[in-house]
Amino acid sequence: MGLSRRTLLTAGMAASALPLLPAWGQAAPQPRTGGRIRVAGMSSSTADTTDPAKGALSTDYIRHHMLYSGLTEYGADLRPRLALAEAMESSDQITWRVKLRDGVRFHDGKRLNAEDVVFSLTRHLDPAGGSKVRPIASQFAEIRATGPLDLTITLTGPNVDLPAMLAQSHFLIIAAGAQHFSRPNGTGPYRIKSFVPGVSTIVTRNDDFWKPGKPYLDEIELIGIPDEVSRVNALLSGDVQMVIAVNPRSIRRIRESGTHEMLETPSGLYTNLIMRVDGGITGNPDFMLGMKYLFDRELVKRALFRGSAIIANDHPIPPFHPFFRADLPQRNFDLDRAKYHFAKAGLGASRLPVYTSTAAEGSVDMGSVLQEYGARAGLNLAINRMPADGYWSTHWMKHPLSFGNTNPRATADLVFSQFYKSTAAWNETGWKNERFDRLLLEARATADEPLRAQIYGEMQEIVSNHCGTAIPVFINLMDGYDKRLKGLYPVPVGGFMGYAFAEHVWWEG
Amino acid sequence: MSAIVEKKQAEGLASPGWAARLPLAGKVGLGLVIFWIATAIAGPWLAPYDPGAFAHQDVFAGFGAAHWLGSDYLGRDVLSRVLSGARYSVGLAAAAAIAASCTGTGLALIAALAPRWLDELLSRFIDTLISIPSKIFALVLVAAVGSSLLLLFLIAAFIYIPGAYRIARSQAVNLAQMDYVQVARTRGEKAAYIAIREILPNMLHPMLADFGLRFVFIVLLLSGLSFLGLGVQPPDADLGSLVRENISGLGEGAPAILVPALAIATLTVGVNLLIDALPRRRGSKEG
Amino acid sequence: MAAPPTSRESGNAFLLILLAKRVASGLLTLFLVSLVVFIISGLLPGDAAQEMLGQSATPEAVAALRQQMGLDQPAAVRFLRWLAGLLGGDPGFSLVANMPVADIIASRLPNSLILAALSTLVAVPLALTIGITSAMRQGGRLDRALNTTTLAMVALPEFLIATIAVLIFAVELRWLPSIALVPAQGGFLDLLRALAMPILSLSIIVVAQMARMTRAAIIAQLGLPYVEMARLKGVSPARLVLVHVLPNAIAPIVNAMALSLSYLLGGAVIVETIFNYPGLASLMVNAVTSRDMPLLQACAMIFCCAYLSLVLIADTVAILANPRLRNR
Amino acid sequence: MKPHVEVKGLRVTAGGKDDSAITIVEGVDFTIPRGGVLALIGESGSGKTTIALTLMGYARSGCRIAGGSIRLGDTDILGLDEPGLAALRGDRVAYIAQSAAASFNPSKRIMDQVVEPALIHGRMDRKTAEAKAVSLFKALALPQPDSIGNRYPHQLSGGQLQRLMAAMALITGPELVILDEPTTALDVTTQIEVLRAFKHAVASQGATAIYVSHDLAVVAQMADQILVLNKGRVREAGVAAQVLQSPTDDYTRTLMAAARPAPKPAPAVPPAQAPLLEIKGLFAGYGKVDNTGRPEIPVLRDISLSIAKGATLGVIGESGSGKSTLARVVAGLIRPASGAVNFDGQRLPGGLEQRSRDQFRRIQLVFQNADTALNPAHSVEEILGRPLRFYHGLKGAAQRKRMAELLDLIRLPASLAGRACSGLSGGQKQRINLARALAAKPDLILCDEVTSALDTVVGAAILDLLAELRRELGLAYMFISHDIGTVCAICDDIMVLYGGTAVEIGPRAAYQAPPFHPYTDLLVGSVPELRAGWLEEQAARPAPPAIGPALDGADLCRFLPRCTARIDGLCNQFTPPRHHLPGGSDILCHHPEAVN
Repeated sequence: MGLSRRTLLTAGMAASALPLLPAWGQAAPQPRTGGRIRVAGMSSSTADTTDPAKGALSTDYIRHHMLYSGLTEYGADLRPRLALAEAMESSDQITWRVKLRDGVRFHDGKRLNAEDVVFSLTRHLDPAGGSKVRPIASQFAEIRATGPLDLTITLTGPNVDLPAMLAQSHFLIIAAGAQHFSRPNGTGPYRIKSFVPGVSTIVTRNDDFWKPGKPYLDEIELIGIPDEVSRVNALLSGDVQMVIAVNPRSIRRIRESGTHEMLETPSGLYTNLIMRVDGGITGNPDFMLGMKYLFDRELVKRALFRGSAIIANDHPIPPFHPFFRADLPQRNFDLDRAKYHFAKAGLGASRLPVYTSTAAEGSVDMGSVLQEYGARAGLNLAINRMPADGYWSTHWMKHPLSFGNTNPRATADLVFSQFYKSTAAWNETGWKNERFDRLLLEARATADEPLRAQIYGEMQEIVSNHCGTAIPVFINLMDGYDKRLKGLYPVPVGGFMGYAFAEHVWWEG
Repeated sequence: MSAIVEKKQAEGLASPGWAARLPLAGKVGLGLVIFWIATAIAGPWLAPYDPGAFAHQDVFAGFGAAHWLGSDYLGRDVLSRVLSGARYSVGLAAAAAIAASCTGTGLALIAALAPRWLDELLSRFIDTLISIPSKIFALVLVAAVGSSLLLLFLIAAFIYIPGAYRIARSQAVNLAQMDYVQVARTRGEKAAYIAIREILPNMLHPMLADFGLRFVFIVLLLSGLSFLGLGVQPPDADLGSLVRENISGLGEGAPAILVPALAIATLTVGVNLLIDALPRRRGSKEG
Repeated sequence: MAAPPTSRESGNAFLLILLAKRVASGLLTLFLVSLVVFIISGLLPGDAAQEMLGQSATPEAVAALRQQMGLDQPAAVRFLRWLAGLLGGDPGFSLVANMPVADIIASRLPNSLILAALSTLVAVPLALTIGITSAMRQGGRLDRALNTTTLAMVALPEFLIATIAVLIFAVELRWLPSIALVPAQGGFLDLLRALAMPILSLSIIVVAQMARMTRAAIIAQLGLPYVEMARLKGVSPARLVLVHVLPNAIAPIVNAMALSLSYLLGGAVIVETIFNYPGLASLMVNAVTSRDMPLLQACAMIFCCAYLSLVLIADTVAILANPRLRNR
Repeated sequence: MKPHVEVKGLRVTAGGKDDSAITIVEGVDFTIPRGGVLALIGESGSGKTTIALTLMGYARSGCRIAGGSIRLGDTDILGLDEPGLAALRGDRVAYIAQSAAASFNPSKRIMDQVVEPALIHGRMDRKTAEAKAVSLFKALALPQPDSIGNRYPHQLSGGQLQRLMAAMALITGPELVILDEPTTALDVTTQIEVLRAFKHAVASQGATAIYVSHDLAVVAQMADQILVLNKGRVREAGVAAQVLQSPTDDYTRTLMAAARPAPKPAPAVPPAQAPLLEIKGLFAGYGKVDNTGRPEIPVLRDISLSIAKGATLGVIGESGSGKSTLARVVAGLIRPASGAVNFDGQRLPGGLEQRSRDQFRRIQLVFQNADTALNPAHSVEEILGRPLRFYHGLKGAAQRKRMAELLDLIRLPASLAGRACSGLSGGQKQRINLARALAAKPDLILCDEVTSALDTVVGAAILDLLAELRRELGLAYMFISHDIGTVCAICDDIMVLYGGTAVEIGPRAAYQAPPFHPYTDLLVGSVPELRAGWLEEQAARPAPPAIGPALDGADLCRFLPRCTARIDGLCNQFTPPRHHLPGGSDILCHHPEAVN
């Protein structure tokens, strides 16, 4: 069983484009049950939540994947697999029929039914609900239960990527009518034991989890260690068994320890320079190109990320992505061309402020790189490092030149429609490209793989050449872990196996 | 016997060659201070590389011929960065410390001579400021108004005014009771004259000693701010930020972190050794 | 002017009056603090709603959330409402964590207090010993050595000190945990072990200043006639300092300690961050970044109270140590 | 039999071991037989205290005993190591410091401090020690000997503390007692008691004693041998009587002369002059003022006086009598609670704020202690220059010229102008202090104990200076002092303050012979005379006669509790009236014909 014939078919193609990675289930030796581990996420604050809709930070996603399951989930190949949904199919990509797995139970023993799913999905539409994915959820025209285990999701327009979209942690399924989440009640692999916002989350094995034999661990404690150095030290001193978001500069130490390893996940995560079209000279196409040529991508990869990154081509689709356009010529560091374009743009000696922040990973140093080479190209940049605190609300996209940071999106459609569609809330550069917008809708409507690949290919070209976004590299996600922790493999949507490691790993110690 | 002691004191700072009479510790301190001031001024010109330049292929390189103090976490030249970073730790911190001490002293003098209610009000307000944790205060301020050099200076100064005020006030209140102040009052002097000519000169030394510690604290605050992701704007960095940004090199004992740390230590210790050794000027005692 | 000798009662009365005065002016200070905090936090960009939605903040979503959080009312109204609540003994409701501020505080305050208390237990005796020793050896080698070391210690960034400690004791020797995981249950010793390094780091930070103050205070006394008199009675150096000088030097010492110790609560941000210790300081930083005003206010209040009461204790000790004031 | 204490070729230096060290005591030899009392006499800087301390093997910081030998009994003191000395100090040799108030630990109970020597030297256990202490308290005629030990220093008077210190010194039964100016800080009326107590106590212990003092009269009562010191060298040594009656050394003679200042001829004051300063019914003090114009804590009660242009009024009284407060009220530092202060016919505003610069100029206040009255941060030039500029707008050359004149006026070399005053000697400072007042060209100078902090010789010189200035400039003084001798020497009229009331006021002549007010009588009778045996002659004063309870509320005689002439039913019932005595003075007493 799997996805319905047509979509299953679509899912079959282009599997060749995958990095050589095992899919779950095939994970090598026999898992063993039992054991307790402690893992460290990147953040912890009183804003920590057990409400999937409000998940804001990676630590939240991890927590939610421990407690809840979704209709679908991601595999190593970035393609959606069925989870709570037993079948999910659509002929027109607008009306989707979903059949739920039978006999799934919530932690409180209640049986999963269509009502739960309807509730879980529709609540994102309430403006006051504080849902993080309301913009995406706005595609839901209607969600209706058609039987105890059957429902239909009607979209406002065609979207072939709905299954992938629903695999995000925000759309994880909660029990109908759940209001406050002090005692979270999900169908996930682990039950809550204790949850103290900003301190720790402890979960214990859910014995009647719907995946046979899983999960393996007795107990997991999830804590947040915001300070990277402390995080790595905690790993090396054996206080935690796995840490997320390791700084590339710490890899050497971790490997040298002999007892620890790195889980390196190539991903679509990127930090980009944003040039606003309405920012005066930054709106000038030549200026944009000049900046793009000014990026010494090799240096950024080497110096900033110690090689743990993939050179990008100023568009948001990473090379390992099924729809990556390989024949698009790679743009490289070229001071002369930069100068040429700047000259054409009529660049003055005036000082251009660039807004960076630790909030956008690596942006401060990228800024320094640009400033350094800019000086040689007669470009006078001033780096403004803003406090991470309040950066997104006050600086991001608000200045002619600022840095943004975009987390991996599961599908080309998600990243394009959220950041590049002219009407998108976070159309960072504020550009407007009719052709691009039209192609976006076309791609959604077509289920035909090669055609979609072609469409997305053209969109990548348009962004790379005409959009004011300079994307030097895709940053690999680096997790450090104790070698006794088994069953890990990269899932490109996020660290910790796309945040969903909990149900897959086991402990041999 | 106290006659000689007094003589020494009387000459004090005024006479030339006081440096020569400093105790060894004082000389060492003076040396360090001069060295760092010189570095702060000449540093940017002495720097072999542009502090922002990615001059080295490898990061956290050790001591070497091309790069005496190795390279930092981005492969930039540590020597150059320290040389140009000194400016901020010395200049900014000193300026802020001076501003704090002066303002604090000024307020203290006002409080000491002003009517009770004003004194009370001032003291309450100062208490208010002290009781808000300085780093968090700084965090809020920076978050609220951004972080330019001027602003860092203002914030640092602002945060350390209360401390200076407390010390200065206790000093001023005692001095205000001295006979010579009474004499000045019966001469019909205005409060301003009394504050500046009669009281102030006699609080100088304690305030200097206090200034030394304040300076240390401000250097610390700057590095603390850099820990919270604030502080001097890149690619420049004050010594504290240098330590911070290279902290991950600590495991491998990279010069990139050892050198700035050492720099901070020598700078702050130097300042205080010097101040501790400065000749005091007291009223003479009975023999 | 010789104070007329009077009974002990009037002394206590004097103490009580002082206490009363202090409490009164303390309340004033508290109000000022809340006002200051409110004003500067008003300058902060964005608000709780915006921060909650973060990157995904679309105007109408923010507006809706604001409305739901009651952030749409004018600032003054919110402040007064909060103040009224506080007077009613209710520190308010955290918009972000959406639980009562009191509960959040209750979960963190004990941690901070424990850490501060233990650090005090380490730091104060240490500071006294250092201060007294160098005062007795005034100008000597040992004195200078101690002086320089304490200075250097206070000069080094605390995150450096803490990190070095972690590398040595946790990563290399594996003696102590690198992060302070407060054991839910388990005895005092486990607690000590968990907190050993935060305590160490914090103590190092505060010891220097207290030691310097102690030294200064004692040296100031050593010049006085009664000390010479004691010497001429044949009193031993140790007895001289401990029995004769210390009681008279205690006032400035405790005062300096009050200031340093108030740092142990609010100043511990960095130490708390590095050792991932759930204390109040990091909570307050949190409140700032998430724009959680009620929480921010509550933290500020607590730190202010702590500071005020420490100073009050210091003054009380000073009074008790000085018979002149004690039975005034 | 060999002497009990033997000092040979004693040499003490200051400032380092090398030749940069300067000698402060040189070649001092003396011996004391067991039980004898040797007096060390000299001015400050004469090294008398330094010598005394060497007998405990002690040299103050910065100094060291560089040579000579000191023998106590069979012990070579300079041969002892630190523990050895510690064992000696407070046990075999005891020290009684000049200022008991400062020499007691303010934060410890008297008893703990008194018995401490006995305990740390393991002489006796605490119980016996305390018993011994109490018996000593009795012997030293201390009030409530059984409970006084529980008091703290600040709760006791100077005289009591001085005696308690003696108890502390004697508790171990030391063989040598060193008394370092033990009565200098006391009022004369108390001094006599203390001297008596000391003499008796020391004698009864059969201890040898060294008595350090600058006051020959006092020494005359205590010592049987005298050593006159000057600049660290012995000027004259000998039996007390001989040194006092026929001094061979002229330095000794100057000391003797200075000890009893001769009356200074007063300039002929033109009669019936309108008073310069006139005070009527003045009340002053602290705390809030009630409707009758009395402050909560009154310091001055119903004071009335007047000083004519060029005249001098002496104000005498013991510490706490309010004499300094009087000066401060006139200077404007303390607001009067009620009563009028008129200056040159017009009323003086109470506070500083309302006074005109000219009023400030015409009244100048000179403090007792030049060390605290001169700002250590200023040079002589700055100190004198300020009033010149401030009052007379003198700058540059004119200022320098005037400054030279001033320095000349106070008999100091003009070269001093550049010096910082912390470098000057006590006498020089006091002259600068005076010059600063003169710089204002005042009409009235308020002199608050200007000679008390100085050595007798220096003090005498200052007195001469004041008298001369008065003649030359026609100044008027309000001269405040505790020493009746000094006051008589310079003043035309004298007011005796007791407890804030003027118990007697009259012309100088009236104080030459009785009748006096009972307190004046006590005061005059307490000044020791410069001859041995005077102390013995003064029969211990009888205890005041028993009287009934004082009528509270009534404004009774302040001297009542100490008065030996008090009359039951009168003094403790009614406010004392003012009488005019034939001698010419007015007294505040119930006795129509006061005591003699």
